[in-house]
Amino acid sequence: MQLHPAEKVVVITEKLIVKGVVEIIEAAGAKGYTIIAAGGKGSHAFRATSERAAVVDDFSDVKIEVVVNDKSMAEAIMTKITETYFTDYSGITYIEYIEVLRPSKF
Amino acid sequence: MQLHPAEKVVVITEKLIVKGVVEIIEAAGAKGYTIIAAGGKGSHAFRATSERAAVVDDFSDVKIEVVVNDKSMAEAIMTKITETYFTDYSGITYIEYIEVLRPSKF
Amino acid sequence: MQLHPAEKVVVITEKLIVKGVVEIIEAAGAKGYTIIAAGGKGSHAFRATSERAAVVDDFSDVKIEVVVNDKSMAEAIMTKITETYFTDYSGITYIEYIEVLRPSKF
Amino acid sequence: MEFLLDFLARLVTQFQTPTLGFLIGGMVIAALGSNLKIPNAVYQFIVFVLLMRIGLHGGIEIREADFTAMLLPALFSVVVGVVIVLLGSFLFSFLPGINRADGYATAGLFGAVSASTLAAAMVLLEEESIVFEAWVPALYPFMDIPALILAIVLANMHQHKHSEDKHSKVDVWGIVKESLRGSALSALLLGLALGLLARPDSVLESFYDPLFRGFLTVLLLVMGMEAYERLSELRRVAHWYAIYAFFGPIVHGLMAFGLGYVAHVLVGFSPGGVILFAVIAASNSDISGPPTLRAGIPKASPSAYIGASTSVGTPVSIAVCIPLFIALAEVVFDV
Amino acid sequence: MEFLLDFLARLVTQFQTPTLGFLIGGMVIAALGSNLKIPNAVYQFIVFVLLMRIGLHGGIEIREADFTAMLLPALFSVVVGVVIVLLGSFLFSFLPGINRADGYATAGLFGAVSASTLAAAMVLLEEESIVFEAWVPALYPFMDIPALILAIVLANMHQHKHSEDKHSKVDVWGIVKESLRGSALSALLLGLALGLLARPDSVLESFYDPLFRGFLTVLLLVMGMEAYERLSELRRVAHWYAIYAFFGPIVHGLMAFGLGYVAHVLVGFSPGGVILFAVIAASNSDISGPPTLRAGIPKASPSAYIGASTSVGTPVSIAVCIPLFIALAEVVFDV
Amino acid sequence: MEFLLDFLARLVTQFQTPTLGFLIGGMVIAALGSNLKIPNAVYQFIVFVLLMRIGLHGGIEIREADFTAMLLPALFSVVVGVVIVLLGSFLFSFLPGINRADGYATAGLFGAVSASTLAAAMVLLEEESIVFEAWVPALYPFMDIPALILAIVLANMHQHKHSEDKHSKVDVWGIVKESLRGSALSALLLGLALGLLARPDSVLESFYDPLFRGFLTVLLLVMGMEAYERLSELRRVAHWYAIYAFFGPIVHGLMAFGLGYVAHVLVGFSPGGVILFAVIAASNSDISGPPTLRAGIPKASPSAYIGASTSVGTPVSIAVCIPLFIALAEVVFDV
Ligand SMILES: Nc1ncnc2c1ncn2[C@@H]1O[C@H](COP(=O)(O)O)[C@@H](O)[C@H]1O
Ligand SMILES: Nc1ncnc2c1ncn2[C@@H]1O[C@H](COP(=O)(O)O)[C@@H](O)[C@H]1O
Ligand SMILES: Nc1ncnc2c1ncn2[C@@H]1O[C@H](COP(=O)(O)O)[C@@H](O)[C@H]1O
Ligand code: NA
Ligand code: NA
Ligand code: NA
Repeated sequence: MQLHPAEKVVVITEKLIVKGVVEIIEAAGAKGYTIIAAGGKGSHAFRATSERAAVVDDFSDVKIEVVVNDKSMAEAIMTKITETYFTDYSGITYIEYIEVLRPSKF
Repeated sequence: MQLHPAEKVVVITEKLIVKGVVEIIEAAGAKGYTIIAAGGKGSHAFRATSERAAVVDDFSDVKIEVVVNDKSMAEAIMTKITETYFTDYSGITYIEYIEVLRPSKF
Repeated sequence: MQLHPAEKVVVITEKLIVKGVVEIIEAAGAKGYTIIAAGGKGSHAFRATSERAAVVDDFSDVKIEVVVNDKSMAEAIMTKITETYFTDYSGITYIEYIEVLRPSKF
Repeated sequence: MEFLLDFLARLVTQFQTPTLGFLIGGMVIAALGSNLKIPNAVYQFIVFVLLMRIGLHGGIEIREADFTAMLLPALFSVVVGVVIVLLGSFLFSFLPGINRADGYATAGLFGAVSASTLAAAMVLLEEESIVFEAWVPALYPFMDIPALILAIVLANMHQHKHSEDKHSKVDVWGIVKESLRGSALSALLLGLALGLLARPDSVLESFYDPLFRGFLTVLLLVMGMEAYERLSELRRVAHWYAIYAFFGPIVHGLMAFGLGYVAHVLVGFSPGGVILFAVIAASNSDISGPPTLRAGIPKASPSAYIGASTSVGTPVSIAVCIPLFIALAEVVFDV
Repeated sequence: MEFLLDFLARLVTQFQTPTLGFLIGGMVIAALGSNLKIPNAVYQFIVFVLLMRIGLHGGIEIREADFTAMLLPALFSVVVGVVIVLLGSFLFSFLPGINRADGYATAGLFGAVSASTLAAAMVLLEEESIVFEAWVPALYPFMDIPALILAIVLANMHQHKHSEDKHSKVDVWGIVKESLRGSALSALLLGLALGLLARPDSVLESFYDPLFRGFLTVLLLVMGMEAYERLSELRRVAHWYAIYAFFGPIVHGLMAFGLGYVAHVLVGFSPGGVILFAVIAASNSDISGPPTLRAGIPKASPSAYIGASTSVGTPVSIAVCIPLFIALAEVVFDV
Repeated sequence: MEFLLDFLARLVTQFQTPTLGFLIGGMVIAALGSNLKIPNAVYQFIVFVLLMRIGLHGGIEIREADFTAMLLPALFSVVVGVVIVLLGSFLFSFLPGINRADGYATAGLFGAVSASTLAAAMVLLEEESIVFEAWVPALYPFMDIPALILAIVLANMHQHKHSEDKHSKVDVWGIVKESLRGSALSALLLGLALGLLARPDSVLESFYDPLFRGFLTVLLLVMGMEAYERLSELRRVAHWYAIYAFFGPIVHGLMAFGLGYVAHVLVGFSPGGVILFAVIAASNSDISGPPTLRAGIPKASPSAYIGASTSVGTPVSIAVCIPLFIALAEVVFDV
């Protein structure tokens, strides 16, 4: 099989806004995404991972990864999420260059 | 210390077949792997992360990462997993180019 | 918006030493980090993910990711962690090259 | 006529029992978009406690049970499991727009057994003070395993006929092992063994018994939420699955009721036992069956069989079949 | 004088009740750096069980309750929720160094209701054998939802005045829906509905009741640990939040106590009901409020409102307000 | 002779108690490859409840206890903890193929205490109606902490002798703090404090007591599964660890039994107390010890000490030592 270049957009943000972030991802035309529970620290407060009892559960982090094979779609997702959410909500986004096996899946 | 180029193979698939995927990874000669609980959506149904009660627990996603320093081994792992499982089971695989500190570990 | 090159340091190691690893990361000047629960296998024993009952809970893995935009800081973090911990504790570290939207955040 | 009235009255009362109330409550709040969630870790523990309690009770009873009394019901369990799968496979092979692998898997799931339905039936029988032999839940594996094996074997035979790869054989013993190793059967059998060999009576009474009913309400809440959430999956597949999932449990349960009646006449199987046996047959596997089928019939799409079972089959077997078979028993056995 | 002595005596006893003991214990071990942790999955289940129990009880009672008796307290609940938010918003708009959005969010959180504080008060009243109408906890949403809506509306109106974007409107119905869908209110309302429609009396007695007090101790332990851990966040924001969080609950509770007294005179609202009503007013939302406010007033910093509420507001409403209002009731009603 | 018969009879009965039944059941189903899993979140909560219950009970009793009666047993606890570590370290320094750091860590783990074994012994004594002073479990830290400190100090002294780095010193106070902060000791001490200062009697009776035995069965199931699963790790290290792990608990327990007898004669330490004291000594730490040792002796391989303790030490201390010491007490004290 043959490897094909593709992009992976990563978004790390508050669990609370996952729904909205996913909507942006789907609206941009991505064919899938993966969500992982996380915790962390950035410019805002420390967010615990979801293992430890948190009175306000929705404030832990999630990491969302989207593989696409169209760099402009990747950038569109990143820009849209940043503009919509990252003034008010905490979060970061970055892109990685990867290679996939079955490009038609993405 | 000196950085050395290496490859990271990522596989995101159903929890149910982790055992088989890991066997392929070990048979290919990789010296280690990391497993992370995940959820997500692709061409098949949405899979919840393993936090929310799921009557059928084995159907959430896992993300498996394997660092190797031999591109042909990386490709062999990806191809073998794709051929063995991805006709019937849901999943994606891709490769990232990374740099490691202690190359003999991989 | 414009993408800017940055580095992501990844450390996978025992939960037990997370505190020390995070201290190294913060001391090096990184502005944030993300922590994810993981399990895996390497040269030491197999470590279960934290989902399954483990009599000794602190011995599962965590994956820590740090985005920085200064390669020397990235290398300093990797070297320091390796020297401080990886003779006695199990763990791996590697670097990935990524692109971020708001470079001032890192 | 009287029977119908009785069944309807029972259905109405049933809708007021907490058992069904929580099931329906779960559906309703899921439909309303509630963010309430029962954590998966808790759900798994709940299932463990329910099955352990059922097992322990069964094991303690079997100690003094007359083994010969169990033989016929056990045999009938195998028969029912096998017949359900054959019937379902046959049906699906005629229906249009059905992937054959999906058909076998769905038939297998409906031949297999649901621990939650079983637990719900036990609570309802206890509430109605209808007694049953405590070993009846131990019939579970006798119906469950043959059904799963048969479905997988049939699916594989069918695939072999239509593929070049004539070499791989179905690993029957492997399927048996996987079934027994599943979390549900493991817990049930461990409980049986401990009930038989250890003396868990006091911990059963002080811990497992009081938690049983309460945990069941939580479990049914989860089942209700899942039933609603999986509807969307069910909608994407042929509507035959929904129809099969609605009528299947009733037909399977009536069939088993008939055989149970035979056992009643021949070896004195209790009326409560007959009802429970019919419910076991009516139930469709939720916890252990799906992974076994996913591994055994990978070509089948889980959306088809899980959607049908979770969204329609389980609600029907709990809300319709249990009161139906109790009403029927009243007519037949005059209890 | 006698009242003061009584309150102080009560405060001392209160510090010896397990309820408060676990709260303080949680703070102490967090301060000492303990690694003890209650898993989040368990915590969520505990909250579910507490609210389900409160709901079931309430629902069962409402069945035979006189609806007219509930009308006035329900109305007063809305009034109290609204007044608390108006008062708080007004105050914060005068205080220096306060971000307006943060002020509205904090006022909203203190107008909203805490299920844990409510549960603690119920246990303490039961321990003191002070009876109250079982539907009182059902006043929760009548205070909670208006407070949250009002805070969000005020914050948005304020922002609109100061921004060019005059288009977006506040989606009041959306906020109501989000509140009702939150895990806390969902569980409470589901419990109410099941208590009203199903017959959950036996499972309530065998499962939800016995777990209620025990789970509450664990919950308070978690609250205590969080109170300590969030102190650092509170320290980073203006100290006005801490002052407000200390006096707010007392003032809000006294205000509600007064209205409750009116209801006592007019419609015979019981003394225990008045106490509980005052505690509901004194409490500040911990589980459902924060996410609703985070979504509704995204400009507000959670550190400000969550820090104030978790680290100061909740401990004060449990440790000071509950004994205070009981002592007050003794004086006022001579119970 | 009579003693041997009694012990054997007791061993056989023991194998039929649920306590041991669940331990063995866990091993068996793990060996059979069962997929049953108890979620980690639930496991952690179970440990919390067990230790909280032990602590609360102890605290309540200490209120009216005669402190002088505790002095000698507390002193003996320190002595036993220290002697076990010295003995083990000495032994391992002679055995071939043993990494010195591993030897110190293993000795430390066997000097330290297991909460699960302690809980199992308490349940068995209660079942046999053998009374003991409720403060006996509070001896835990008096044995646990000195053992861990000593092992870490010895390991570090040894390493210093053989390395150039003569600067770093062992932070004894740091180790004490880490031990006390561990989740097991935190819960136990918090329980003690609350038992002493708050009045948790009613919640203890309605919640912690009924859950105690039930949760213990689940805990032992987990211990059994882990015991089997860690066998593979044990197999990879020198077999001396297995031999030490088998005989160590028996020898340590008998030693403590002797000292307990002295306390019996001198200050009237009860027979039940002596048994429990011996079991504490026989037990080896499972929850808190390993992380403390991992941090304190990083050069030691966890596979060695955890394998030995989990796969052999704990099963032996539960299945062999508890019945052995009860039988012994019958002979010695004629209970
Ligand atoms: N430099 C960084 N490296 C890795 N993760 C980060 C970094 N900065 C922020 N994060 C993650 O993004 C979340 C939100 O960041 P912030 O908006 O800066 O509070 C944090 O909780 C971290 O999980
Ligand atoms: N484009 C994508 N980006 C990120 N993750 C994906 C993507 N497509 C699929 N996945 C992940 O892979 C799993 C299986 O995908 P599929 O086989 O397409 O159903 C999904 O549940 C996702 O977790
Ligand atoms: N080659 C590898 N690829 C991915 N993860 C690895 C690899 N080697 C080790 N790891 C992870 O790092 C942890 C510690 O590794 P080790 O120090 O080799 O025991 C393991 O438990 C794995 O989670
Ligand atoms: Na069936
Ligand atoms: Na309030
Ligand atoms: Na010991």
